[in-house]
Amino acid sequence: MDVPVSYYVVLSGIVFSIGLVGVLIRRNIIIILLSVELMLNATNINFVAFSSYLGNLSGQVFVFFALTVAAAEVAVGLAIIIALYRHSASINIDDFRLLKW
Amino acid sequence: MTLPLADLVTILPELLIVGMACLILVLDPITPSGKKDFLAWMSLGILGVCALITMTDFGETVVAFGGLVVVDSYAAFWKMLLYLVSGLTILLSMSYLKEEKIELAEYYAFVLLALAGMMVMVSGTDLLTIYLGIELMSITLYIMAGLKRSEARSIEASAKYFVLGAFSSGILLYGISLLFGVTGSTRLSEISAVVNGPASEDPLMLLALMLIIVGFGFKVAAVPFHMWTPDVYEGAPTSVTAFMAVASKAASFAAFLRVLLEAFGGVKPNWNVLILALCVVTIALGNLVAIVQTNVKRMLAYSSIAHAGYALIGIVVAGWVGIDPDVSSRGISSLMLYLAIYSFMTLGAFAMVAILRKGGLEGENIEDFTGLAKRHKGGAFLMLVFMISLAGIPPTAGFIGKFYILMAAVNAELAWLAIFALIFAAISAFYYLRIVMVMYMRDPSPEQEKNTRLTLSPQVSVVLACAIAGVVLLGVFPGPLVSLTDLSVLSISPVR
Amino acid sequence: MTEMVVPSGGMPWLTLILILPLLGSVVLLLAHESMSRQIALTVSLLTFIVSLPLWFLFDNGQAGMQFVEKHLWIDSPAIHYALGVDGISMPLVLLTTFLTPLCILVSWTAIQSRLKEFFISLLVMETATIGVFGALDFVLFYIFWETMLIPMYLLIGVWGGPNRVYAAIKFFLYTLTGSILLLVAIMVLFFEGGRTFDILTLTQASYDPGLQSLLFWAFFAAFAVKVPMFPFHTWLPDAHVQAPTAGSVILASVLLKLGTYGFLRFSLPMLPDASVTFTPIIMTLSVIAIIYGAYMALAQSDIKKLIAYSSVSHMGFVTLGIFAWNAQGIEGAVLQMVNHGITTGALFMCVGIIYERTHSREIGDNGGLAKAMPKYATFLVIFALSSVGLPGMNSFVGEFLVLVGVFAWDKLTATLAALGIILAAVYILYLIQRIVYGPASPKMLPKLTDLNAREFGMLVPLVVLVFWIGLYPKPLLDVMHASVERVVATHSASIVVQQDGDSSDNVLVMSEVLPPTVNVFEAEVAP
Amino acid sequence: METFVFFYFASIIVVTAALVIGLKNPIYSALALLVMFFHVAGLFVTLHAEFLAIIQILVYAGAILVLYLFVVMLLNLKREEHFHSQWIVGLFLGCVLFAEAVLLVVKGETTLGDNLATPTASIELTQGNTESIGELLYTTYLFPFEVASLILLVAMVGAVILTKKGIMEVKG
Amino acid sequence: METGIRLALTLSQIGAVMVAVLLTVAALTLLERKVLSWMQDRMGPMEVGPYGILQPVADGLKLFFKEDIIPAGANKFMFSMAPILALVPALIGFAVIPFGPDWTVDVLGVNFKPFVITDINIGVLYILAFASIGAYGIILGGWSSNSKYSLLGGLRSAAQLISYELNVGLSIVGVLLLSSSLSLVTITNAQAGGFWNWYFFAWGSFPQAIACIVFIISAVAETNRTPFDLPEAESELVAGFFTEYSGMRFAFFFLAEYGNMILVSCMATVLFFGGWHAPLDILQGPEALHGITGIFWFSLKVASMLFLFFWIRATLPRLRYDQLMRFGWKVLLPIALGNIVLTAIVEYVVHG
Repeated sequence: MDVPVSYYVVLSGIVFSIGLVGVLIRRNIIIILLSVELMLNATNINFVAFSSYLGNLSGQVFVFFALTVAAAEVAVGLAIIIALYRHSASINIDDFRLLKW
Repeated sequence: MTLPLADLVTILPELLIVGMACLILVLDPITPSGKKDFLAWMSLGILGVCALITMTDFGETVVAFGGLVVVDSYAAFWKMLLYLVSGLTILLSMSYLKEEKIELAEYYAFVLLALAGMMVMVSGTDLLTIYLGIELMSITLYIMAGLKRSEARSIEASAKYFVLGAFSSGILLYGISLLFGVTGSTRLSEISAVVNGPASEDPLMLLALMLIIVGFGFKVAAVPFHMWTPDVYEGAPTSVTAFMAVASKAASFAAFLRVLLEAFGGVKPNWNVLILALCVVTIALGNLVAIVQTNVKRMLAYSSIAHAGYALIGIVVAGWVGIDPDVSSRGISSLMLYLAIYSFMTLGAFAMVAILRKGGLEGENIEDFTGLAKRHKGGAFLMLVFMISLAGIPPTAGFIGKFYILMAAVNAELAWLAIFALIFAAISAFYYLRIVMVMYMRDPSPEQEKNTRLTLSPQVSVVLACAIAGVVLLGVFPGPLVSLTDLSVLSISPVR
Repeated sequence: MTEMVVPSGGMPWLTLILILPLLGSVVLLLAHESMSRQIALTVSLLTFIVSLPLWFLFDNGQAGMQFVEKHLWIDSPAIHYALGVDGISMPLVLLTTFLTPLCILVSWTAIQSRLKEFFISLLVMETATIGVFGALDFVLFYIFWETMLIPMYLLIGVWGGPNRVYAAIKFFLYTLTGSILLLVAIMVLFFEGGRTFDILTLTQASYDPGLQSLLFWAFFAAFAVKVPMFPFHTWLPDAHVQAPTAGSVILASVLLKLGTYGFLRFSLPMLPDASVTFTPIIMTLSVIAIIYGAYMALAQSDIKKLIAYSSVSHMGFVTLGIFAWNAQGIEGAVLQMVNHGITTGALFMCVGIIYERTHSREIGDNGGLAKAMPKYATFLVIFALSSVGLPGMNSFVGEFLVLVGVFAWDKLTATLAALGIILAAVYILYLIQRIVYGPASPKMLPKLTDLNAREFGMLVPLVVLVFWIGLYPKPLLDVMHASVERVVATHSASIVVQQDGDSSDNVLVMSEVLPPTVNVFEAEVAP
Repeated sequence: METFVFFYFASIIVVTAALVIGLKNPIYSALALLVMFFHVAGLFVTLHAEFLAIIQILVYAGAILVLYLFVVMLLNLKREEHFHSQWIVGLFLGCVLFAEAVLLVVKGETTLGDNLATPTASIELTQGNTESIGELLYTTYLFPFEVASLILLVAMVGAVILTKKGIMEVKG
Repeated sequence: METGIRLALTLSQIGAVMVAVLLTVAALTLLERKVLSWMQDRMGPMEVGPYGILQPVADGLKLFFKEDIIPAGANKFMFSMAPILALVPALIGFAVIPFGPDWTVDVLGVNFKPFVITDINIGVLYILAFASIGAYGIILGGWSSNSKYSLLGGLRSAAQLISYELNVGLSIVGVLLLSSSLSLVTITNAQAGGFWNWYFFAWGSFPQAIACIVFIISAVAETNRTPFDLPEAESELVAGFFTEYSGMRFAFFFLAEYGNMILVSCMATVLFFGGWHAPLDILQGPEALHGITGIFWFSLKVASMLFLFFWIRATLPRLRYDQLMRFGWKVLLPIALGNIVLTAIVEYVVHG
């Protein structure tokens, strides 16, 4: 393994930052959720890289669970979005006026 | 491969609760629609059984599943609290759901599943279990927040809760991943060993710590990670709001404290100032913004933010360096006490908001409370007591909570923090009293006068009775609860 | 030095006094609304009767606490349900139990709405005040101290005048904010004074001077707001004006005493060094309060407001006496607390009576009462003169003692304070002139009916007290003497310490001019 | 060679990630994410995590993202014209965080990896990765596994309740 | 050098499989019509070549020369990407299918397995993963055409794929439990020795017949074949997601569908019917000939599967959309789950 683990950390850091920025600057809920997925993927990269370098499988197990959770989250999230859309025909978070953001 | 029977016995309460949740889901379709209450009663029964089982957990420490979960007094304390809160929530919901026309039996299953998540959180000793517990709880709550599907507000609340919840989970998870890289484990004890030793100055570890704090900051709604709270509390069905405000907060605090102390107990200087800053900002902002609210649920949301700030004092004390271990554990026990008391009063306040809904009023604007004392003396009086208690004025339990947590602060030589907290407690009295003011000092409009009917179902009466009993009795005889918190305090890893 | 305490013997008198009003409010809660007045009156009278043994069984020779009851309430940290009274607090407890029935009587017809809640508030209020006076555990003290706020808030806010909400909130926030530092101070004391909340133990512990100063100001914040001392008095006129009569009476007669009681019970004995150091400041503020209060009273056209400002002035005397810190000053102060409770309470009742008839508190609206209501006018004049401090009446004794004490401390201060008495004469007599002897306004005249039996009956005991204390104060002074001595003793000790430390700029040496044990009153005034 | 492969995957991952948040059309964003998922999976393969690589594709690309696309199309979303007004804050925060992450690692003060087992144990990783993970899941991690199943249960029931038409009317 | 040889060998192997698959597809287009017509008692294509044998060539030429139309308002990039996204996953799955015995040949110092392109230890997951990617082609094709029929077709297809993919995955789990491996090679080898060892019969443990039926039904749905061909239902959606496609792009979708059909047939063969193993050892021939007999038996089984597909198409009417969903979730899913539970229990009892 001639790629130092720190490369992976930097990579995941970049992806995580991009995801974070995405959550903050986008207004479309779908894109915000995609950005969250970016963040989760950054996490996964971290876990797998560390797991591989430390020779410790529990990191990979963690990723497995994170994936499961991500799937569940998406299912619920999209259900919410659909329900929301039925009410307001918009998924732009700035359009939610009933509650102050 | 054999089933780890001993381990399964350890998590018997969790199993029972999950089993009950599944049973509800199965029984729901074959239960006639008028008989859904039966399912709620069954859930309550299970909670009672679990409480009996958990009661035996006090005083012993059983590690199960290879150190992924532990059943100790600390966990037992929180579990008892959570059973109570969940039970009261179920009782409160039984008539509220009918009123709101969202009478779904799944609701009770959700309460139980969220409870299971919280139980996993409080007894998890591995970041993996804690994370999964958080997610189980959060996902359930996202759904519950949106259960009043016919109302756009509820769905919006759900969406906001979801977006920020997922975001915060992502941050938390990233922190965990970095920590895993530094320490090679997600087990709290193993993390602690590395963090105390070779990695105590590791910048990556600090980054991970920061991210974990931010992640939990969202869950306990500490400023500046609170922005979801008011919207979600306002939009969600009131019974769900009560559940969220009380149970999820308690569980998050429990897990937060355990992570900080058991994993990062050796590097207290690295996080106590951060928590202190959070605590100060949370108390200040929560109370100040609450003043301008016109919606009771929003106001209570900000009040709950502020209360999270007070509770954070407990963590600050627990993490303060240069004090006796004894003093640190005072911080923990006072936090536990505070949250237990907070549960009663907040639940009571939300229960009142929920039953006001019944008079045909929305019951959410402060104006809707106008002249309540004339329309419904008992209700007004209960609300009065809850408000006084939230403001921390004796002889209610709210005072006892504040007293102990501030005692801990003073004991840790953080008297200035106690003064600060009290100043804001005085400010908070202003908005709590406003509710008292409109209830007692304004006359109801003729229209409101007509709506004197506050049909209290027996179940809600029980909830209110429990809440008021908690608020008053704990205010007058806090002794047993205090001893219980002292007994179930988390054993702290040695301070370096 | 171990504290001498006298246990309560067979009967837990203090607990009984404390619990009766509470039980009464529970009964009220369950009873029918129309019976509220009778129940409340019965309960309060019963409480008064039960409190009488305090007076008769009191051992005047004892300086320490009597009727002490102590039970562990919370184990960690140890908080006790500890009650007890000494010569300072016993008269105040009696004052409270005495005035509560009168308050109920005065509200008999004045309060028409939500009777139940009104009387419950009043009775809870009584419990809380007695608790404050009787508590021997600091936490217990604080709990009663704060508990009081709620019923008072409701009394003002629900049954008060047009601007009641504003007044109620102002009252509440002022006093609550004041108490914040008190709570922290209590906690600090716990850790510094040997991990106990026991007031007697804490009193005997000695604290670092720097800490003492901090604690002193913390106490000051709480007590000065309650008294109220000069810059913190602004809530008082509002609260008094807006409160219903019974509220005003309780407020003036009992609530204000809590602040001065706090100074006397905590600031002086616990923090003697700091108290000595900051005495000049307190003295200055007191004198300002006396003169300013009187001056403001002069300018008022609202009778209640006038009396409210006079309260500020009178309470200035009390703080003055306390911080003069010699037997005369403190005895005068305690006596003056009782006097002010009686006199001002009575004046507020009088205002309430006239307000019930004319629905106006304006001086201009209430002229010529002497002709229309002769009995009423008589009472009013008696109380007014008592307030002025006419010899032979109660206030004279108190004010005189205070002045003697202050004179021993500083002549100029005493002179300025005496000026306050003159001003009091001016505004009170001016008031009397306008409302008793002036021409009656024709439109009010038909409403002016003289006192009925109930009103007559409730004013008589007050008159009796006015003259009794005015003419024969010895029993009362005897009761408080031993306890006062003890407070003074801590002072002398502190002076010695301070002089040992540095005697350079200590103005307090003068207090030794008069040996603290001389009872000036007996020597010069007693008939 | 491995470095080259890493940089290939890394650069594509970064570019596509940036595209996800930069593109205005949600569908393009989703597709960029799809490409990213594949490259992340590729990265996993180079790290001897074949099982996770394939799970990544199966779950993320095959299920999650399809659902996203499904919803995007179902709702027939229009492109978004403006970013959120707090974009400066967001961008700033992101840059700071990113700089922090890079600095931390590049400065090399971190004890990453030297704390624990030397990579000898990676033998366990290279062979029978799937079996080992399965073994772990059903023994050591049995408890979390069950919790995860509950999460899925909740998500399933919840999604149905939130979206199924007529559910309230029937029961209410 | 070694890498070069390996690369060359693998590439040629891939080429061979591709050609085989494409030829099969070509044959299938004809065979399907022939089988259908035979079942409907008619002739089928007869004009081009003897017995219409050159019909596929003619069709291919027609498609190749047809005008490539991109509808106005369509998203051009997506529109052209979609067919490729559909086709690639269909073909990529063949990489892990063992067409013959698990031999290792030494070619110029490089170990080489002639009958399987790559034997990765998660072959089953690999196929599932890429099968699920196929949905993108359809869903994007439907969306990018800017036509409501296409969009609806695409959405239906996506929903259908996701739903039935679950059943495919779950039906396989029983086999995985029996073989305790995810590698298709290992799974095949575990079924050697006679047809009773095939997992369809699974002598000595729990037979996977039910699982196999679930698998086949789900596979039919996965490939959008009748009676589950709603995404492209001509009468309802005017050919669904590829309404707007023509020419080569249409051909790609077409190829993808048939490629998928072959792939699932291969999978069924490998998972439930012993792969390249003959029903009886005698029929397998001597060891050295296993390569040839293996391919023979494999092809025979795949062909039977494909025939089954045609048969079903000829026999059953199309389901309604809600019936389709209900069938997937409420019938197949519980059956598949039950199968897993039973298999696990039996396996636990039998083998501890």
